[in-house]
Amino acid sequence: MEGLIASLTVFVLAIFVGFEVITKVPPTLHTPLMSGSNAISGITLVGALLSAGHQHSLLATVLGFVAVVFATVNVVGGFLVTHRMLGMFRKKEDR
Amino acid sequence: MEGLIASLTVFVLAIFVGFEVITKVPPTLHTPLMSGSNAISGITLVGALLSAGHQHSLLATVLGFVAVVFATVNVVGGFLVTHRMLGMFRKKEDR
Amino acid sequence: MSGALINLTYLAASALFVFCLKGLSHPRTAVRGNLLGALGMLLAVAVTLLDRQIVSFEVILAGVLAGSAVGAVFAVKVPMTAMPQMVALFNGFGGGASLLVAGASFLETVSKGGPLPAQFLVAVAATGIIGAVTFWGSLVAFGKLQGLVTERAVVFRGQQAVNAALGLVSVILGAWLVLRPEDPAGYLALSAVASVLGVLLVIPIGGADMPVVIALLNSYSGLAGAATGFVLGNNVLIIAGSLVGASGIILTRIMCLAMNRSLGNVLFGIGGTVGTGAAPGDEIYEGRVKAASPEEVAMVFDAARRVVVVPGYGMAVSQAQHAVRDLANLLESRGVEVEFAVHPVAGRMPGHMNVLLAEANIPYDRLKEMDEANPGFAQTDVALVIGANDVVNPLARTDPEGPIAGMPILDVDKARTVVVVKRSLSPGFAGIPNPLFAADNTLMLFGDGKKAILDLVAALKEF
Amino acid sequence: MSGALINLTYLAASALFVFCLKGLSHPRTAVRGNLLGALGMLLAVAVTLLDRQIVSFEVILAGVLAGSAVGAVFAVKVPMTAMPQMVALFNGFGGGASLLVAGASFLETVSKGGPLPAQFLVAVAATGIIGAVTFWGSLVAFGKLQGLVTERAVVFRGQQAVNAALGLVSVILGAWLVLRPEDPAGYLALSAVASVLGVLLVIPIGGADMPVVIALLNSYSGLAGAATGFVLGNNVLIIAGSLVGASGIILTRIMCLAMNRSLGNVLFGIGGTVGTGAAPGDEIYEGRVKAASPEEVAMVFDAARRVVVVPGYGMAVSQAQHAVRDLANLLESRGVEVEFAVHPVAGRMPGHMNVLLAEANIPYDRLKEMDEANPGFAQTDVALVIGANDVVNPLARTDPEGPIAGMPILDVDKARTVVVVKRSLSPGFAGIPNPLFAADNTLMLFGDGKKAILDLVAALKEF
Ligand SMILES: NC(=O)c1ccc[n+]([C@@H]2O[C@H](COP(=O)([O-])OP(=O)(O)OC[C@H]3O[C@@H](n4cnc5c(N)ncnc54)[C@H](OP(=O)(O)O)[C@@H]3O)[C@@H](O)[C@H]2O)c1
Ligand SMILES: NC(=O)c1ccc[n+]([C@@H]2O[C@H](COP(=O)([O-])OP(=O)(O)OC[C@H]3O[C@@H](n4cnc5c(N)ncnc54)[C@H](OP(=O)(O)O)[C@@H]3O)[C@@H](O)[C@H]2O)c1
Repeated sequence: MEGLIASLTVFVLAIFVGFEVITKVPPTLHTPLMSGSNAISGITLVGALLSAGHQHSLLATVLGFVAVVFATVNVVGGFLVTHRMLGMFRKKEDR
Repeated sequence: MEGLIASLTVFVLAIFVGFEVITKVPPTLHTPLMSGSNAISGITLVGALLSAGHQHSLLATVLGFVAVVFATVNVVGGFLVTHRMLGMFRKKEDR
Repeated sequence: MSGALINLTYLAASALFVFCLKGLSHPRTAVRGNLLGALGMLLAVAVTLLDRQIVSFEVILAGVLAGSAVGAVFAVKVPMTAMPQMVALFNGFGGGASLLVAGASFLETVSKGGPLPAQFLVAVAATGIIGAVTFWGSLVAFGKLQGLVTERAVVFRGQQAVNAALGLVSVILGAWLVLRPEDPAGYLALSAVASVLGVLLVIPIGGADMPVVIALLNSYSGLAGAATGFVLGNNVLIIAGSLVGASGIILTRIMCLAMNRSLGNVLFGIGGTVGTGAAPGDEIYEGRVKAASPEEVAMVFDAARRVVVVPGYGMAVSQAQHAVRDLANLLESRGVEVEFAVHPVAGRMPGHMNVLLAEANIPYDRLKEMDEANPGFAQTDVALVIGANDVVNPLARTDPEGPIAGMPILDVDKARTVVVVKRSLSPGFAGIPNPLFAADNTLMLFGDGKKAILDLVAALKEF
Repeated sequence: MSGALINLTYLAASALFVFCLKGLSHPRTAVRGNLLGALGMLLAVAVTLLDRQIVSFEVILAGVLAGSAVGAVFAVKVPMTAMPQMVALFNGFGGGASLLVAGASFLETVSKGGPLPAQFLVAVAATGIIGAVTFWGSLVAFGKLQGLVTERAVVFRGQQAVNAALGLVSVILGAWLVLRPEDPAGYLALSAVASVLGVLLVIPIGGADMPVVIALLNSYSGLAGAATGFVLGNNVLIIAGSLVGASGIILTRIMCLAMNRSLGNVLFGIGGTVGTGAAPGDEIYEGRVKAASPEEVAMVFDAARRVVVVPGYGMAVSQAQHAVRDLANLLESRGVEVEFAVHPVAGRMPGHMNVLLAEANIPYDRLKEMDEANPGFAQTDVALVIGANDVVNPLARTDPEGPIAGMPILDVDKARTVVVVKRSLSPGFAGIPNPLFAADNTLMLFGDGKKAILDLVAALKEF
């Protein structure tokens, strides 16, 4: 129960941070925001690793492997594609 | 050690929230911000209560009592004075 | 590696995620922000791997390598115009990972006969449901945006009742899983039902409304991550999950506000339904539409002193952004003031047009948001609408019953002359006719977006 | 009451503090925000009291009642012009509470022979030092602002060396306390040394720089609260403490930026030092200053179409805000456009002028910030400077060596006519002459701020 409330505290604070920070993102950057935050949602990879890391039955190993592949595609693809997009944004002077 | 890092996590998040929220306060409201956040700093009152609440030697009781008085002055005075100030801010239409 | 060090690293990763999103508040800091986010992820993953020096380490490594390769290829190969479907696809992978993680750890624990606390089981059920819905929903969204599945809203009688029933069944199966965890088949059943639900939830939604769905699914997957964090007592999962959850919800809200539609309206395919059955608008267009040749349009441009370009979905389809850039440069070299006005929901994703124009090397400070651009149209000689339709449809102001009633639009009709580039008189996503095309001061330049602009540039060079 | 419920309540209180500060981002929501903050505090205190149903409950209750009464009287009685010293005083009480709390729990534990973990001792030492410095520093700040102690910077040779030595001694005493906690005298010694340090740290700082000190001390007391939270493992202390800490640091930064001075410069009394020894500026004023009567000034106002009022510390001293409001209303009733331009460090506290003008019922949307107001001075007929000096001193732009070099100022000298209301030609806080008073387009209206404005109103009514 103590642990739950500690988690809840972190959750509430993180939601506050999220709302404050994200409402500041300008419309110009909404596509990168979408792909970037999608990449961050790949944090489930850590969950995947934590559970794939135990001793395993074959089925669980296979599931774990596929989960890791999926999550990594999400993370690596997400950050890379965001990077590619952001690299294109230029100010007048840079031309 | 675990507890320390949990506290640190809360601290880091709260600092983020604080910076994001407070940088949005306009100069018009800087005086109320100062007195309001000063009132919040009176949260030490809770610390005071938590430590004044144990079985006590006379000295500790006296110290605890004075601490509670001081902290309450800070809290009650701070919020009241802020309220008084804020009550004066009016938009054009309200006149 | 000590537990404290690991948790400190997770904390650092969480802080990096916050800095990542903070960086995205300005194009100047955005690249660095994104790199910080990637660094945070690298830290979190690396420390988790180090922490788990175990048998299946090779399996994990193989998985990470394979995933990185696939992700990198996708990310480098995808054209900018296909960004919406790419995000949908990645989002689907994320959901799939959640589904599998929950499954793997559940099966593992059951087969070993380990303890199954209720908290763990609730999280497994929740993660399974959200993961399956996200996975299949995102795949359908991908299919619609990529043109593999029909873009139209697929609506059938009683659809909402079916969805409600499926949702209820998933919840019941979840409860069953918590009460009778011994039987692994429960998880399979739950995944199957949630998968069907995921598909059915998304098919009634029209192609252009996909970004709302993706943002929402993304927010769900963030919340699923946070839920996992509650179960594992892992703060980085909670924090990153909440950040993603907040981002998805905010984006959803922004889009709905920009269309003046409620979330329910989007999700139940109501906008799409209206679209399917709307009138072709012949009586509005009849005899009033003035088609012009590139040469005629070039003449208008030749006399202009201030031009505002309004891009829309058609610019993305025809990949006309580079041609538009050339046109803008040509006009500027002749002393014309050129500005770009971007509607918040132009295209098929929030910020879609901004990315395309950035790709064409148009500096971001030249792009004006709606509120900034609208007062300027009255002083504009030519408004060039390229592939936009709904976002410049004056019916939003005048017809209080229509599907886009009350949606804030770009007031191009206030400009002296409006030039509209599109292939036909067919409607945009909302499926309604556009009186702008029949206005006195409008010239239609029919043709594929890119080709039409190139013709225009060529004609303009003749002058 | 269960621990979980208590912690949930603490979480709710923390969230309420965040909403409190969020509310302060707009005057419309600020009152509600402040009430939410007070509610949060009430919750936190009430739940703590309920949790501790013990012998000294009556003592606690008595303390809370006494404190509330004193606080309420102060808060209701204080005039708005005395707000800076009020905040300083309250801040001092907060610091005193921290000092006493740490002492009480330390003495208690020692006298009982309870366990003294290092973590606890470190926090006691840190809280004790910060608490004592905050208490005494705030009291000196209060004295200076209230005029009980000289406003001037009190500087003596080797002051910084003495302060450094005292700081070092406090830290050593703190370390000793951690290593040899058996002897309660250690805490007394530590408090005594830190108290002297608190006094000495603040006396070299000039009266007008007090807000920086108060903001900084406030931020320290927040951080001390957070430190206490680390020791007690109490999240509401950590969160509230961090919020206060962040607020103090941000305010400090804003003030320093608005004066173009470094924090070190403020804290070591350098600005004050220069002030004490600066030249009277006779050669600048000689023969060039034009004093005017209220009637002459009224004539100028009678011909004006646009007037900008620039208030400063002198308006607070003379309590002229209501008179200024009457003047503004009179001018407006004659069709003159009246605007107020507020410099970020005008007065003796950030936002000081805004509160005073709000007290006089001037709507907040009539007050312009510096960046907004400056472009308007070129189109202004009369700039009325009332009791402001440094914040309108053009030397900030022209003299790269002076104490206010590079400080952003209000460009009143760009107005067609400048009317300056003050009692004499004596300098403002920075202690330097002001060439504005000798400018060709400046008229001086000498006299106490309130009286001068009332005379002006009377004269204007004659027209
Ligand atoms: N962006 C978002 O985040 C988002 C989110 C939710 C909903 N939406 C919805 O999406 C719509 C976006 O509006 P919009 O004005 O950008 O697009 P639109 O209203 O969907 O219209 C696009 C127009 O582009 C034309 N077009 C298509 N291919 C073309 C080509 N190759 N060359 C030239 N023209 C071509 C089409 O006309 P022809 O067929 O005659 O060529 C069509 O009328 C709105 O209804 C909005 O509510 C967007
Ligand atoms: N606000 C903040 O947060 C803050 C923070 C740190 C530092 N400061 C410093 O405080 C100063 C504030 O500038 P300021 O322009 O507001 O004030 P100032 O430069 O200190 O000048 C105030 C002027 O008011 C006049 N005055 C005093 N009593 C008066 C009365 N009864 N009637 C009429 N005039 C009266 C004085 O001239 P006479 O004696 O001739 O009447 C004096 O020149 C700046 O130097 C700033 O850097 C402010």
